[in-house]
Amino acid sequence: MSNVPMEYYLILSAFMFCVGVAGVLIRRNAIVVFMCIELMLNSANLTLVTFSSYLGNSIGQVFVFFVMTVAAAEAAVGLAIIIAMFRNKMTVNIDEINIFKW
Amino acid sequence: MPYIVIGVGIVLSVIIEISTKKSKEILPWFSVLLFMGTAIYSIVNVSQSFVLFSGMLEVGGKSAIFNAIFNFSAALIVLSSIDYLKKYEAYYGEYYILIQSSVLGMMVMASAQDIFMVFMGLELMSICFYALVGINRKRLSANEASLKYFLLGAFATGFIVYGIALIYGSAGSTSIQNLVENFVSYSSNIIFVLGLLIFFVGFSFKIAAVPFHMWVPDVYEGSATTVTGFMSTAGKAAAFSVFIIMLSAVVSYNAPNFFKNYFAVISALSMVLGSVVAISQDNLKRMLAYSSISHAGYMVIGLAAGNLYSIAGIIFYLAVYSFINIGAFSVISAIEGKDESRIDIKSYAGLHSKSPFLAAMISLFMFALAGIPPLAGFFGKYYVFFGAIQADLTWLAIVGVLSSVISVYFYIRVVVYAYFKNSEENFTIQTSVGTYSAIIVSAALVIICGFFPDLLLGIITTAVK
Amino acid sequence: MINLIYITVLLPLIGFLINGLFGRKIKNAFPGSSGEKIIGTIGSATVGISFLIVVGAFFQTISLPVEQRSNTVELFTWLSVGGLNVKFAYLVDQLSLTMALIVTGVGFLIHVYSIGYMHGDKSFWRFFAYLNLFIFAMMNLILGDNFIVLFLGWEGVGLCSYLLIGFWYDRNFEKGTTSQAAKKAFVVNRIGDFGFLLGMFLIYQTFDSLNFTEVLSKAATFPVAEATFGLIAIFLFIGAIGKSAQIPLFVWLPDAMAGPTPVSALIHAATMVTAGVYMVSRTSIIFASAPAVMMIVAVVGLLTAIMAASIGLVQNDIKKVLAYSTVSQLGYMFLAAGMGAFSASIFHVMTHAFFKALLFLAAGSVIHGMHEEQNIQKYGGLKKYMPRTYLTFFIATLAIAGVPGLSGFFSKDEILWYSYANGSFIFWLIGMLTAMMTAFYMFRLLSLTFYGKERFDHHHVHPHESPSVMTVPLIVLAFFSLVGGYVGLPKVFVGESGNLIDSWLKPIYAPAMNKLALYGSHSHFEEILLMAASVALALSAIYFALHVYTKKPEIAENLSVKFKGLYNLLLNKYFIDEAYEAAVVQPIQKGSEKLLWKVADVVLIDGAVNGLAKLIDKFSAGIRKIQTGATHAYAVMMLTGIALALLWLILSL
Amino acid sequence: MINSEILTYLLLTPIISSILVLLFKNEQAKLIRWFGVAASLIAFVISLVAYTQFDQANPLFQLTHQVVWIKSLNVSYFVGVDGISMLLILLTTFLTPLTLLSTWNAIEKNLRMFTFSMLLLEAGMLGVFMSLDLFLFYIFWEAMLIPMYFIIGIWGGERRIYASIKFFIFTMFGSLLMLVAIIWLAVYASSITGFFTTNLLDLYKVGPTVPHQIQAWMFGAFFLSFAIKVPLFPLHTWLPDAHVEAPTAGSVILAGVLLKMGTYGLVRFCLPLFPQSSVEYAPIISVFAVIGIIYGALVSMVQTDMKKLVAYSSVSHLGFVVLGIFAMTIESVQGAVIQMVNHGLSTGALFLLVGIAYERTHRRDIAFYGGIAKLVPVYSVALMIAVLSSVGLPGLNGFVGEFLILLGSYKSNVLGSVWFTVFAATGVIFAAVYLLWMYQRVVFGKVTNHELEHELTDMNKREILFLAPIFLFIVWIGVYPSTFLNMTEVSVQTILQQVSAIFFVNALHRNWCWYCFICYNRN
Repeated sequence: MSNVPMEYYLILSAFMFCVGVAGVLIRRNAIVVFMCIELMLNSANLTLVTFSSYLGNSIGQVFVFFVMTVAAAEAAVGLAIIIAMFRNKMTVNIDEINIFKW
Repeated sequence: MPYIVIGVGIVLSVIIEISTKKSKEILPWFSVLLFMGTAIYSIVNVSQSFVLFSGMLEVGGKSAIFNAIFNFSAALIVLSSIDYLKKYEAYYGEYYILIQSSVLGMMVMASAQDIFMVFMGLELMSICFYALVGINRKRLSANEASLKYFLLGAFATGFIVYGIALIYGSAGSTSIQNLVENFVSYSSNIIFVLGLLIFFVGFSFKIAAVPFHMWVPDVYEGSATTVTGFMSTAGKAAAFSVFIIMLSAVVSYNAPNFFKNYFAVISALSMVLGSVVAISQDNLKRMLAYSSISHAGYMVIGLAAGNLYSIAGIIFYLAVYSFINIGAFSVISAIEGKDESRIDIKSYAGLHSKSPFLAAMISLFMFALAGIPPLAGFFGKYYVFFGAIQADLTWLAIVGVLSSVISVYFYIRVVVYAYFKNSEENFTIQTSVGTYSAIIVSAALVIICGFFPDLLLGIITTAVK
Repeated sequence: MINLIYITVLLPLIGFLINGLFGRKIKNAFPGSSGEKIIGTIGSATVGISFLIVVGAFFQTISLPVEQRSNTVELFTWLSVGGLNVKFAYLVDQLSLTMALIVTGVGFLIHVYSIGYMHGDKSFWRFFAYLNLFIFAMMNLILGDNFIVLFLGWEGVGLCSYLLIGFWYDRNFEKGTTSQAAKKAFVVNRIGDFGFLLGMFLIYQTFDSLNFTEVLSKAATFPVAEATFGLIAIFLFIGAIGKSAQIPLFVWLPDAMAGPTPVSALIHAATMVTAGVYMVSRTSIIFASAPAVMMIVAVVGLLTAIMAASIGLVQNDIKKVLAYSTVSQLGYMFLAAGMGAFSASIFHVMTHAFFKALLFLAAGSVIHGMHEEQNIQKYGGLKKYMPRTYLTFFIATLAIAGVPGLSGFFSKDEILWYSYANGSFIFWLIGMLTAMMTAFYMFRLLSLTFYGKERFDHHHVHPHESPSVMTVPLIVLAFFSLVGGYVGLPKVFVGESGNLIDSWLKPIYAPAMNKLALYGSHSHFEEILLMAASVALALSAIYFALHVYTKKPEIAENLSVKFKGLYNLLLNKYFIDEAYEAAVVQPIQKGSEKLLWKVADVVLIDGAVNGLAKLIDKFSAGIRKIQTGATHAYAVMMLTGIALALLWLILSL
Repeated sequence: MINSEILTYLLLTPIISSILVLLFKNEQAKLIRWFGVAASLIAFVISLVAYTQFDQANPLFQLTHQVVWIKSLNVSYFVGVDGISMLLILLTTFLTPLTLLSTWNAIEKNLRMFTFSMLLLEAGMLGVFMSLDLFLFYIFWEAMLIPMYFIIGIWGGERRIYASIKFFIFTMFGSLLMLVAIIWLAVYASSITGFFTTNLLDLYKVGPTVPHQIQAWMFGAFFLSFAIKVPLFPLHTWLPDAHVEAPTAGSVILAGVLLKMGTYGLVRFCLPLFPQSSVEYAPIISVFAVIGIIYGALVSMVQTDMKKLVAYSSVSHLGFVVLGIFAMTIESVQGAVIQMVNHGLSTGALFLLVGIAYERTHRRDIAFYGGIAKLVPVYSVALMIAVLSSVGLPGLNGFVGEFLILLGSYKSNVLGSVWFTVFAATGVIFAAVYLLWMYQRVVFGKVTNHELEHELTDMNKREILFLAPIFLFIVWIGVYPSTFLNMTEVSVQTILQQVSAIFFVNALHRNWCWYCFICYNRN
């Protein structure tokens, strides 16, 4: 791993992040959007691990665990919300969810 | 200490919820006691500052003030929730547990001395908020609000985490202490600045600053009124507490003034946009949402100015803004009918003949929000303007006063309806002990902080120094 | 008595307060005419006592050596700010005493007359209250020892004039109402006051005082530019023009005839309108220091005199004729003042007060006897119905026409002489022409009223003589019209000191005369020649008038048809009212309403204010649409914000 | 007696009694009315006591009372008076009981709240006049908007909502900019004295040292705020609306005292704090003042609504006051100060009288009336006196003020041209036109409208009672103004000295002379 320059990892994670962002912007299905957000988080995780490894301290890796935990909790709440939504409206297309505007 | 108390409180609440069917009657009062106790404890121990968890949390000082604000707001919100939730048909015991948890999250944020802790607190708070917003899962509006909030909030979280990653990578540490001490050397690193900016952007979302404000009107409108009140006060204060912690690094070391400009611009945008758009809102909750955007703008003036006065000013502003807004939302919740009716401004026509008390109170809060002296809202603005002028940001202060002229229009519009117009609908307003006591306490604080701002300010200034 | 002079001011005020506050109660408490008697007595007595005090002060002053004849009675400080120190103080000297005698004397007679004239009027008490208030203001005007007290009286008499013209506030007058006439009088006077005010400001700026004694002595000695004097004099003269109804501000006086006739006599003939002459005369030194302005004064006076006289030739309203005659006579007075003959102008003020007051009162008596009919074409042959009125009217007419031996002759002749001596032949000629016209229209008036056929409707009108409370004042005034002129006999006959009034007033004008020093050398022969010419011309005019209007009225008719244009021009007073209406009143009123109010205020200024509010409102309505409700849009917005922030960050590196 | 707590008592009286009013029930109308009148009378008595303790020969602020209020901002509760503020305080406490007395029949709805607002308003106005700390001043300045807003909005006429909002936002606009300037000054002061201060006495020393360019901005911010309140042309359009819609009591207080706060601010703050700028911009400001005089009069002339007419006349009259202040001669400023009182009395009386008629007929349009002299003689006389006082008839109060203002501005070196006075003096003519014309149309003529005959009744004893004191002062000031002029003379001199000290040093630091074409060359 040490012969791969750090920049490669960073660029990869930045790319992943951008893919996540793009997904959020483009996709209509709430679950897919949420998955894209998870992708963003994971790209951040990758960055953290990279730095942790190159800096040689463990804080970053510890933090990744926390992030993953939090993401799991978030997923739980988020999916619950999406389910509640689906029950009431029978759709998870976020374009159709717009009673509040202006 | 207060963290343990709240933590134990949460556990106890869960036990109560599980063990008894009467939990709905017990929990609110238990929460009020819990919050009040913690708030008072924090205020009393303002001057005792020490560090916990090997440099992760700081107790006392600024964080004590913030803890007091969070807990006090929570206490008032709980008071006014008791009867409201019945009306809102979401009378669940977990409501209180969620509030308690979110307060714990805020307290962690405000006391954090490490970016990790900031993140942990933020997520604890946010997740509770997502749930709170959608607490009435049968209602479509609540669903929509919580979904929007959740998706966008998580989106913002993504940025925050990425920002943290970059900061960590460039600084090699997540200790805020370390950031503060070595800020100058770090700030030459582009990745560090980039990370910090992304991190700030994420929090700009949380404080509802333009252009990261878009979720605010919808979420504020769609969630339960008391939850809106809570989010707009304690939630905003928590996000600001992070800014203030980070800011002591950014400003006190003569950083490149990029962040100063960043804050100045979003503050100007927020003030103007919030005030302008609020003018054309008829839904009171939505109007207050825009007002909350513009108030975020005023507070960000203090961040842009970044001197001791303005930081004290922001904290003062946050405290009084919490009282005012909780009061205002409590009044709204008192007037609101079943199925989220009567939150339109037209329902306030002739309010003074239906309930002189509520009419007087809503007017008081509106004048306070508009910043008319000698109510507390004025002093908040005064402080941040003061800081801005001291920091040579006079133009920002001028933008601020101009937008408050605009904002006066929609605030006094409520008074116009409450007092000057005649009633069109007939409905009776049920009196509620909890809500009314929350209103009275808020009103009293608004007036007291207006006439004797030194009471609160004295504490804040000592804490900031 | 001099020290008690303030009582002469206070007494009418007290009378005003009593009648004004309690008049209605008095009237109600005493039924019938006894209430009127009490009110009338209070009103007249206050003025009568004042008159006696003035007489006392007059004799006391006369007994003093010439140098000590000017005394000041101070009451209290009125305005004291910075360098300005104005006291409520009265100046008792030859000039103010002369005026005070006229005002209180004639005023008293008119008060008495009014008891009869106003008999039965529902607002009898109000009338006397106003009259007393007028005397109070007038006394302040003439006795004030500084410009501000003078101005107090100046405006005060304007107010009383306003109140009295509009006394019968529910009556119509010509095309409008009495109250419109009243307002016109006040406003036109105010235009004059505007000039007066500016004059005062300039005086204060130049001399640092507004006190007569100080200002006038400084004016005589200070090295002040002639232009400054000229400006002051012009400003003051504008004030005088307004008050004394000269061109171009004379238009209010004919309309002022809407008031009760005693008012016309007192205010609009004898006293108030001469205030301008008094003021010019008081500030003679300032005028004398500005010769160009003196010439303006003279020309304005002369033009006014002839213009008003020409209008008077054809008017049919008895009071209108007298009104234009007043304007014309006032013109004479300014002519005199402009010629430097200040004492002659004051002399004419005095004689004019006698005969013109008499004319008005007598006319009032006629109107009274003819049931409020004022058109002279509907009179005729009244001589036998009202003999006393006729006789007194006749004497006054002789006096004003300049028949030798009567008061008017002496004063008018003195003025004409000075207009020749200090001016030029043209001045004299025009003055003479005016005098001829005066004689003509006065005798036209006399003939149409008292001689010839009875043209009134016998069924409805029963002419009768007025009660003695009215005729006695007429007789007294007739006496003074007869003999009043003998205080000012021509110097050519009686020598330098024989002209009593001139030598009495001389010390007042001494500084002015020193500056002027323009007595040319004219022989006595010239003076007598001109005098004879004027007498001859006047007499011929009288003859012509009598002939035409008693014997051959058709001549007048033919003339009016022949010179139709001229006749209409004169009848309609040169259309000056209409011109003012079209050139000044309408543009201001319409402009204010259509332009200033409805456009500038409502559309421009308020429109800008409300427009700004509307703009923000529109802006708000537009910008809120950004909030589409779509979660995507929110995310895009956020990302845009981030992108811009990053871009900015990169650019700023 | 330099230090005294009497002003604090004076301030507290209406505040405490306004709270006490809330203890009554709305049904106890009579009690509330009497309570309101009694409370404001007590305030009047206290202000008279303060007057007896006041030494008019002393140029310093007197009866001061200072208590530290907000330590961190170095703000203190600091009140005190000089002659000018003493006079205006007396005017305030004098007018308030009279206006309360005038509302006997006019206000039925929610009387408790009305009395509450009026008393609070009184407290606010008193606070403005006695504050010696800019921060405190600002608080009172803003705070009194709220009760006035309610008075217009609740008890006003048809368009009351529009008028009240316009009033509120318009006036707030100016004052918020002033707030920025106040803060700026406080911050600037710290760079000179080493500590933040909003203490007026300290700032009097600091203000003139503000650099020229910035001083202009500071001056502008203060001036704008005051000019809106005055209101100076062209910032006046809130006034007619507010006046027309406000209930009589509101109009009286608005015209009588509230507008004076603007002119008071000019004298108390603009002139001494920013002398260079004041001198420099005096001609421009005076141009607007003069335009206001003429414009207000002309527009007033063509109004059909009596209240609007009086409202526009205020624009004209207050133009005189502003002109007097910026002419900066002792005569003109003294005249301006006395004219503030005069305008309060005569316009107050006019509004009261219009209100009396309105109470009976519920009409304010001039055309509706006509010939009422016959029906209501006492009323007609009272209206006449008020009109004449407003017209500026010598012997009544209006003359004294206008005359001194014009006299002083004529010789003013600061203005540098007599044309200001010449044009301003035409206002004297127009005043006669619009007021007498109104009077003529309302009072004189035949009674054409027979509704009037049964609706209009003459003034009753209570109405005479509250008008008589005003007329007493109208005559008093007209005949013996020394009582009032002496009170303010020393204070005005002090302020002018502060200005002239600068004025002579800088000797007309003006880099423009746009009015040259009308320059009148003196000597």
